[in-house]
Amino acid sequence: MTPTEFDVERVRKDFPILARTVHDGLPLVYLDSAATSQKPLAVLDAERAYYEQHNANVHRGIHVLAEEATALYEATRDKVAAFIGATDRREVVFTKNSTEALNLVAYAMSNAETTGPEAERFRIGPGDEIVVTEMEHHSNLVPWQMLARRTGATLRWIGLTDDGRLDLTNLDAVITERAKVVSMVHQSNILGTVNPVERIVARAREVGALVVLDGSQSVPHLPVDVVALGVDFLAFTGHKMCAPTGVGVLWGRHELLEVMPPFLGGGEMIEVVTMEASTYAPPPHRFEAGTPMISQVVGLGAAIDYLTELGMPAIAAHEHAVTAYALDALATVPGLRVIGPPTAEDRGGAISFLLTDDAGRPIHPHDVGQILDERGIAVRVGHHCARPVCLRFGVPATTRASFHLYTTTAEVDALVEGLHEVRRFFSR
Amino acid sequence: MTPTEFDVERVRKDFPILARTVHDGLPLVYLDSAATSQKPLAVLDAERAYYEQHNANVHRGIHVLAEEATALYEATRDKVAAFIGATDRREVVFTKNSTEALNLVAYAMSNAETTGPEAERFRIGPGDEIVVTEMEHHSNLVPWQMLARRTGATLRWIGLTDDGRLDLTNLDAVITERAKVVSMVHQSNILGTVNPVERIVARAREVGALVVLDGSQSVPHLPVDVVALGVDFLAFTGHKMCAPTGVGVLWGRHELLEVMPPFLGGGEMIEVVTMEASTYAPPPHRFEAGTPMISQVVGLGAAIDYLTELGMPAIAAHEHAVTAYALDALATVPGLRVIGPPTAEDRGGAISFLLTDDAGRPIHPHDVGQILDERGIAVRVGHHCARPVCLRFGVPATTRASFHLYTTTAEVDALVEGLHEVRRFFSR
Amino acid sequence: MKLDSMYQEIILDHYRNPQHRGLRDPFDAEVHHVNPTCGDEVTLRVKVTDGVVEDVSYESEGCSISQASASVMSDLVIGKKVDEALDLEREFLALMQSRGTAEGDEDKLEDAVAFAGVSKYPARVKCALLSWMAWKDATAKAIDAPLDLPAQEKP
Amino acid sequence: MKLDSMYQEIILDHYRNPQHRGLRDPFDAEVHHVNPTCGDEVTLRVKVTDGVVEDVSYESEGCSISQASASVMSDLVIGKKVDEALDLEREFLALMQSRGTAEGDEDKLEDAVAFAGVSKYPARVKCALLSWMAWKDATAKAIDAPLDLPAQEKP
Ligand SMILES: Cc1ncc(COP(=O)(O)O)c(C=O)c1O
Ligand SMILES: Cc1ncc(COP(=O)(O)O)c(C=O)c1O
Repeated sequence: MTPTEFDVERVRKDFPILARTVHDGLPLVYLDSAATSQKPLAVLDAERAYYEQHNANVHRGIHVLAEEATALYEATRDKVAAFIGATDRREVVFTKNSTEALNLVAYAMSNAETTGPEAERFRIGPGDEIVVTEMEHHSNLVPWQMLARRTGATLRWIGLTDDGRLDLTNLDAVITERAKVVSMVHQSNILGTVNPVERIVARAREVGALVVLDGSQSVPHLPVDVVALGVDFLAFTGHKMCAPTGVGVLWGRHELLEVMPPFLGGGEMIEVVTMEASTYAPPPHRFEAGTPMISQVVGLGAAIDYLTELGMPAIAAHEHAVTAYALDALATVPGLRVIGPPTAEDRGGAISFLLTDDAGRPIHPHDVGQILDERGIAVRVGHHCARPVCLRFGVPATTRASFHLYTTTAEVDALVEGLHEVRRFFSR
Repeated sequence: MTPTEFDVERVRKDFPILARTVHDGLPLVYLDSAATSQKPLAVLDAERAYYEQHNANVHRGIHVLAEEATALYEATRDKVAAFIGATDRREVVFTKNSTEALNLVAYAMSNAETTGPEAERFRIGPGDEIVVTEMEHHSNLVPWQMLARRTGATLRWIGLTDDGRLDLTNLDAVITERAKVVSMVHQSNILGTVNPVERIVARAREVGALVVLDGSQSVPHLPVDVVALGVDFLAFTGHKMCAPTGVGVLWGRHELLEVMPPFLGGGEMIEVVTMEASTYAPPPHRFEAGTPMISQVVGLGAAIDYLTELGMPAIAAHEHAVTAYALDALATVPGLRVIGPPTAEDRGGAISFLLTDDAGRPIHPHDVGQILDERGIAVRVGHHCARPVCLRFGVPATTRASFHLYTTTAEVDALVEGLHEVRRFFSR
Repeated sequence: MKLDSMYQEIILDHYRNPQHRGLRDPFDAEVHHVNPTCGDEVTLRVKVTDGVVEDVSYESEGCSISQASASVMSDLVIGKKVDEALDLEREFLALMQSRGTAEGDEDKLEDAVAFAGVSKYPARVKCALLSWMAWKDATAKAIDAPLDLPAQEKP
Repeated sequence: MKLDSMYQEIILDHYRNPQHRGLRDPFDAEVHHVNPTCGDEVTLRVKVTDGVVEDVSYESEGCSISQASASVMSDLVIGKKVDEALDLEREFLALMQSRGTAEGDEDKLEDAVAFAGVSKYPARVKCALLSWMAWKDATAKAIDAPLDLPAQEKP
């Protein structure tokens, strides 16, 4: 399907918030989808129908509502599996967001020390290494720093090139035989870079390390197939893919989940409980302690239906076209410097940049964002939860415009016009 | 306010699901509120308005939507604080449910080992003791079993009397100088018992142990005041108090949260991040990693407004009256035995019971629940995530009817009639 | 009453007069299975001799459906060749997953066809399957060969 | 443009020509403060002699508002008695929390009244306050007395 077959104006009608105005009548230009996406009516309706018709706690009831709620909740597990090419529904674990999914794996690894021999693959200690990249979101960096601290393992990382790609020149020296786990972002939320997962997976396989992929920014935008990618775990988050806030997913290979130690303890994740000791349920329930995010999971199912109907390849093509258009358009703004890949190849629709005024003095991203907001244009400013990237590029912060299936080239034009105004304002 | 001033029929109109029928036209008799409560329109509307008007990621944006979303999200923090009598909004931490809140404290305690000296109060190891009770929900038992396993500490517990109350006769022998933390349920979800928190707190204070209160079943039903209770932490869960699924609260004293090690690592909970190490934000943000459950927190705010408007004392009085009525009514069913306090004093509206047929043969709770469901009556059967209670009373499972602000005595009558039918069916 | 389709007379009979209940010697393998969502438990022993299920005995705790199913199952598989018994297990599993659309082959499943009505109640299907899964697991251990438990746990 | 109320000429002047920038010796206390939500940072030094704020100097990274505020703040407090300076801090905090309803007392706050417009932008209030909080913290350390930072962090 070519981008032209994708009718963005029809898509926009599905998103009620896009019709709202801000600052006394200005149309909203929402270019902050990498922070969170907007939600189509189908998702809002699914959640509402759940509460008005079927709400009950899941799994533990035999009455009508409990059975209906359980069926709805579990149906999303099938939808998620199909959406990411997983072959086994038991591989899909629901979490509250990506952050919890990534912490889940990190804590399971330190819990392996006090688990039986079956958890051997997850054990980690002094002398072992954890590998991440310099472009990780804090949610895929801090959990591993904390794991290193808990276990005495060492954190290492793959650096970046000047145009915001992974520097793979010394990959074999970074991922060594001591690596127990490699965790990396699929698509960077600050640079937009789409990483060559297969290269890293190949090296990780050579040394027997587990591979965790942070798909928070890829699953919402690209067709993602866990089998083709060859990773062991994939984390992603509902709110960036048109689903409600408060729901995320950890996908993991069943043979790994089967022997992975639990993380949160509580109801639902157990098999037999006595005061003295407990045994744990098989996956996925072992990793879903407590009452889950039921309506949010139902909403995630509706979001997946929605995205699937439009077609992820079509969505990706549309976003690719908007991204290419935006990179060209931004290049016409004097004093603008993109931080990240300068072209649309292997990059997604999150574009970070810096801006100077006529005199070449930097305009701080906060000030850029403020002026744009005054025009109804929503962008994000700051370090985007990826401060090491800012350090790497020697900048305190960036302005980031990010796109999704409902973004139009007219919105990109509005951004460019807004940036000219920003420069005028601060060149006074 | 007396129960008669509480207009339950008017309240029921606020809950769309209560108007639905099941099994081809039978009115729904929902007696499973201890599993999860139903939601009033005000909560559904608040969530929907959030998504249709204000949806954006919180805290990190300067555009209109981000500011509106942040204001809505943070407004609930004030509402929660006021609702539970907390004096400092920074003491309110949002989690996905009670289970996460309880695990948060347990993991913070094991993380204290690899944190600075300020976390001394949370450190725990071999020789130290963790005290719970025999009536804990698995979500307040398994996290402590896991903590004991991680740290080498010992788990101890307060036993139960035959009528389902805490056996405090040897309290001083159970909570000793070795106790670092005491975690207990306020109102039992299986027995209905409301526990004498002050007795336990007094003893815990003597030995310098932290006190965690599981308010999952009390905060939705009783006026709860953290200052009056004198505990250190309180966990509760939105979905049982008319709020959406996927949101819970950990309240903790500020001077403790200030020195408590973090749990989940990621975006939002940090101060300064480099690849080598990170510092953490002050509470509450230190404990809210990743994109929070934004719309669910907004929904929780609406639920608190709703409950506050009706008045928690009035709600408690209504439920107390229904509970007393139900205990009397159930006593008229031959072969029915209540597991838990036989009178409504210091007990809430969750009533567990066993049933036998005419010949005195036990009717398994699953079979009881199935027949009731056929009549449109939703009760819960099983061990109610409190298997040690079943073991204590030598029963495999119970049938549990549980009430909330919208429960009527007519529904209790329907239950009793249903139980007669169950006995007829199985006495064939 | 619609529930009569689930609570067949034959099921209540087996529930009240369970066959082969009480753990017996000798046995080759013993397993303990739990339905964590409802707490039903079964401890089950199997003796296999020359490819034949020579004995099955059990102790269990649970509702009428799970109790009756254990009784019917043991009655059915004792004396059968392991292969035949596994065939029955597959047949019974299919019946349970039919959501009320299948009737079951009475010539093969005998009393177990009475459980056809249970398949309309998703929450109770696990009750009916508990002892079958335990038997299969124990048999796998007894003959020391892996037998797949249902790969895709369905809600 | 509505934003002119925030981006007063005087703020842009201080932003472009910051006063007291660059860390100076001697000093009694140095602190490093961060606004974690936006990444603004300031390292700030204070010298207090005989109850008087003798010197304030800083290095900082941030937007026009936070930069200008650091400049205005140092200008204002240097040479004041600690008590007077703390009064100013309270006054400025109240102005910033006024959500656009207060104008500020120009006789006391001098250039700092220019920040009145910022109080209408909740996300930017923290920018304006960052250096003030750092100064207060450093001063508390310098005089070795606890000074309450705002107890109730407001969104
Ligand atoms: C007493 C008690 N504690 C803890 C929980 C756990 O709550 P949640 O499942 O929402 O985490 C529940 C309810 O399930 C409960 O009743
Ligand atoms: C690349 C990446 N990883 C992880 C996250 C964390 O996702 P969440 O905040 O939903 O947990 C985000 C978004 O915030 C992200 O962009």
